Amino acid sequence: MTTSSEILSVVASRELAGKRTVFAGIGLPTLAASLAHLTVAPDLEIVYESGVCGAHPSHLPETIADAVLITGAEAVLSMPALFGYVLQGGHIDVGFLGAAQIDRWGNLNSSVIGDWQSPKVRLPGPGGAMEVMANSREVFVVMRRHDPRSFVDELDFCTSPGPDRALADGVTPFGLGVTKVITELGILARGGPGEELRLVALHPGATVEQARAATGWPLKVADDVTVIAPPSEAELRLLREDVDPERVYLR
Amino acid sequence: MTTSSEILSVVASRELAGKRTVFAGIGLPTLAASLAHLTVAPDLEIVYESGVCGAHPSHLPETIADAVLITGAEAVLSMPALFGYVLQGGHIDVGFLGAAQIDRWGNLNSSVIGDWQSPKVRLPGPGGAMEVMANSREVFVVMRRHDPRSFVDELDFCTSPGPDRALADGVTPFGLGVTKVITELGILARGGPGEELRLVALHPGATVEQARAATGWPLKVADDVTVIAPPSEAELRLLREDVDPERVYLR
Amino acid sequence: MPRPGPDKTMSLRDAVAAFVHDGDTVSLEGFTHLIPTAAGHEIIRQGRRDLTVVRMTADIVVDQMLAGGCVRKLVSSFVGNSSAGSLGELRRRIEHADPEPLDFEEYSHYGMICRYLAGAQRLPFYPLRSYAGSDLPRVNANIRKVASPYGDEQIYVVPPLNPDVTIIHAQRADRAGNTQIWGLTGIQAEAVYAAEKAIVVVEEIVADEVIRSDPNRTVVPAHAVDAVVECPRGAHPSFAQGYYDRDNAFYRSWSGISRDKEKLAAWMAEWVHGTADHAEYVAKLGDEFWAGLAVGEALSEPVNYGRRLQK
Amino acid sequence: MPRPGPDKTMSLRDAVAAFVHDGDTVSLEGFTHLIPTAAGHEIIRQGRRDLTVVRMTADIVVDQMLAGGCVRKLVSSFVGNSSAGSLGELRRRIEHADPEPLDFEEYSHYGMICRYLAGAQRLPFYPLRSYAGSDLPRVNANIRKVASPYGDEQIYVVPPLNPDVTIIHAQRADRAGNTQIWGLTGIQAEAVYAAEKAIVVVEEIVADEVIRSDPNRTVVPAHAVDAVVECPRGAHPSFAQGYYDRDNAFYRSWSGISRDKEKLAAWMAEWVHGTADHAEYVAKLGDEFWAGLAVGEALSEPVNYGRRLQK
Repeated sequence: MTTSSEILSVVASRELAGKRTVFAGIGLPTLAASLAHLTVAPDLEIVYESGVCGAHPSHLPETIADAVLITGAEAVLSMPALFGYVLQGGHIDVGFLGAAQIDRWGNLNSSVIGDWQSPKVRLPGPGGAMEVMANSREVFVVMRRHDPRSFVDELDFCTSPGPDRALADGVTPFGLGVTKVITELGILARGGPGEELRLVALHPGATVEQARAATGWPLKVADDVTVIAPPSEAELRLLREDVDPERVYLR
Repeated sequence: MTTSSEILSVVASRELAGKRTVFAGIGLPTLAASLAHLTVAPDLEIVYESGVCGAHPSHLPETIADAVLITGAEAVLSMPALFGYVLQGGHIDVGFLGAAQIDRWGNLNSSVIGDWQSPKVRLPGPGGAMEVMANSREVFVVMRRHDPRSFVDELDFCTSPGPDRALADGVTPFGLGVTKVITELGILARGGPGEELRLVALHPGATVEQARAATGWPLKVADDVTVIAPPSEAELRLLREDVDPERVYLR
Repeated sequence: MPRPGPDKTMSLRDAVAAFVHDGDTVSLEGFTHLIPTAAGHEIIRQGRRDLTVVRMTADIVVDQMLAGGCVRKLVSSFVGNSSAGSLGELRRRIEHADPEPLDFEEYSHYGMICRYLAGAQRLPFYPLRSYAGSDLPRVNANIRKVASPYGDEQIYVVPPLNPDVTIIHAQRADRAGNTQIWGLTGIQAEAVYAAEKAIVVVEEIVADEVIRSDPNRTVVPAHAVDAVVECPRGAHPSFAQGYYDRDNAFYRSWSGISRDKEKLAAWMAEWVHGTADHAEYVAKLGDEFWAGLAVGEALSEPVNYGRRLQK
Repeated sequence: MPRPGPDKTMSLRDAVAAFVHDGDTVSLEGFTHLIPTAAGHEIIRQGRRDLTVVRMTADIVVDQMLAGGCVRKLVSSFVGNSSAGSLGELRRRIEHADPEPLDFEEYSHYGMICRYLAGAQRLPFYPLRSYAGSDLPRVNANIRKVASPYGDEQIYVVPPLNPDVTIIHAQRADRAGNTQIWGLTGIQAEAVYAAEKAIVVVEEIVADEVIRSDPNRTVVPAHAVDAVVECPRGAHPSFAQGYYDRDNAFYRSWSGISRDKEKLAAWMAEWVHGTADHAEYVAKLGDEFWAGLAVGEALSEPVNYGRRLQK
């Protein structure tokens, strides 16, 4: 029995083929990047928001700053160097982000549900997500839940804007913004500024109608929606035995 | 027989009474600061342009980056930290500078003799002198030679401007600029912006007329020009036995 | 030549009493690693009021300072209990003005970093490639735009941050304040240089020779430090690389504690107001507890700084 | 989890051939310490032309590259032979256009630092509190002013510097390019991050485990490095902390050598063109010479990075 975490990790890992640097938080992004390192992207380096480059952890890390990421790492950078030179400097190929809400242009909200001044729910806020969005060549979003509360017609608040909003604000963006959104139903994708997210692939058994119903805007659909190949035995074995043998994140 | 280097070092050291941090190059400024540390400014810290703080050198350093300044130091900073946080951040009480030319407002030229585009003599240029001038609370200048070629009516080129020129350029300066100029004849001083350098003290035997003749502008003279007390036996003993026993700079 | 610097060692109680005043802007930094929790608790014990607390990742220690009634305003780029859940008191303050409103100034991480960089470098502003198209500048008037003089490009800027006092936790320092940190060094140096006054809380005060054997390890030089406080395990529940590990169980428990006002009050009464100082807090946790966070050895290989051989 | 990074080791000859092209902007940094002299000599041997050389302290290696006919333009904040005298070729070029003019762009040290900071951070400009009232902005149109959006303050700014290639010298690196420097670290990290390509020349390539025993010592991570070159004593006549001391006698002799065109040509013929590579240059100096620059031992005390004990 393959779990949803396993499927999301495997599908995300395949999208990292040929990439060199990935900015990843803990959880599914780390699993995806670690698996990609063993499969489609042997030279992949994971850069953590805490400043760790080239980690060789003895245990699966519980946070982006876990002590096991530091011991035996190749480099640990200060925050000004990590955010200024590595991230804003343009050294990140793929940034992984999550969010409470995403819209059709790949703009993200992680600040509030409701009005910012008197929110219904106060969320953690930007952290470094705004910088990951503005400065990575492209951004992958992993959203476990695919429903109209998360895939919204209009964000309650735009925390981390994609390149379309940057352009409208008079600033030429560096990267493409969100190019892939990997969900429990399939994959939404876009090429970059000016393009809406479109449904390009479905997990076996999922339908275009399900995806449309789960999305809060009129979802565009590619002419050739492909079916995502289920995780192979080799991928699952690596994920289960080498990447997360304790099943810390493979819930 | 007391040498001119000894006299200048001792006189400069006395001016450091009560100061906490000094930005000093190698040579007379180091001697003056080291002597002050043993006499009038026990808590004085010398910060070197190379990034060394709290040096405890085994030998008298030959450059501001000498290996003996690093081994056993309390801290070594990167250039952005040294120039950005320590110097521009406002942590330096006194900066020591030299120059090829100085004018009555304490503006300095260390770039060229003649025209910048086709100079008669190309000098080393600003280095960090401009930053020392702009960001120290006050600046002491030690000029061995007191003559009209160095003390000029008008600079050939202003490399490191004092606060008067900064104000005229629309920028409010942080420090006082040059407050003391210590020469072979005596001490010129000024309180800060708006004030010209005035002769305030003479070495024993030197005269106001000598100082006027050696200065390329009509030199103002204080009402009460004092006579500088010659180096005491205690000062000379410390300088010769503890600070520079090999007489590297006490030529 | 120079003699050892002045002795700046103080107790945490005296340092907080001397350098943290009602109404001050207090920066507490440490990104997951070396969070100055003991200092936060001492500020609560001394009953400071109306503070503006500045902290990139406002997490448990900020929720505790809010619960302690110390905070009028928060300046931050992330308000959450790491990935382990919510901050109950913070959410009550923001979502329900309960027991009173919280003035909140929100930035991104790099926005905060740039504010410290501007503060440390005495700059009127610092440019960064964030914020274009974000709703944040709409709710934070401090985030502005500047036109580049080298083309028609525009870029957002943030103003300097100059706290009245910055407090950091570190592994070790000498008595004069030369402070060494390894593992994640975060924004600590900039936060200290940006501040009027700085308190460094350390796991241990060491001999001058230890510091001076490795000057590149000194992240904060003595001239930027006003008080040095020895306070072992002062970063709990966060960790100190090479000294003790993170107390992940406590992080996970905090959502449950802070969600319930009475539980939270009871926790504060027992662990903060009910302990005279951090030593009592540490002792109350007990030896067995600390054994569970103990770490093994992974020593750095020494490097040679060299020694002049000639005369 | 991650495997060792890709092997980027090359000979100095191959690295210069691959990454330094005629007409390029080449940054060579190292502030008195770790000056990449061997790389400068190899550029001369390979006959590169029309380079824009960027170096904060343009000293002997720049004078040699000028004498080698490699340089069309110089960007610098200090043009002198340390405190030991003048650069003869540089002065002939600037004072007499002999044998040809030198395009010279002058900054202050912090102006250069800020140009690297802007380049590394992909900023359109970087503000600094220098230049107000100086004559430099009059002769360097790149130094401009910006108005602060937080008041009526004005501040000078400099534009980013993004060299085609940056070359630095360091004590050690692993084969992937994780580079460790101790003693003066200068502007090396920023100069590398600002560049399109980066060559790191090191005293020794070491095992991954050596680097990984002390990740805070890594000043330049592998992802910013394109070539790693092992070249012992490649910083002579400057020094490498803990490896060899500065050759002060050579610095003092340079004014005399470079003042006289024939003497300088003879020196270049013998020591640069007359040696096949830096190994030959080192051998030609001889064992006795190197013994005179040898340094003794002053080891850093190790720190504990810690190791998780639980499962």
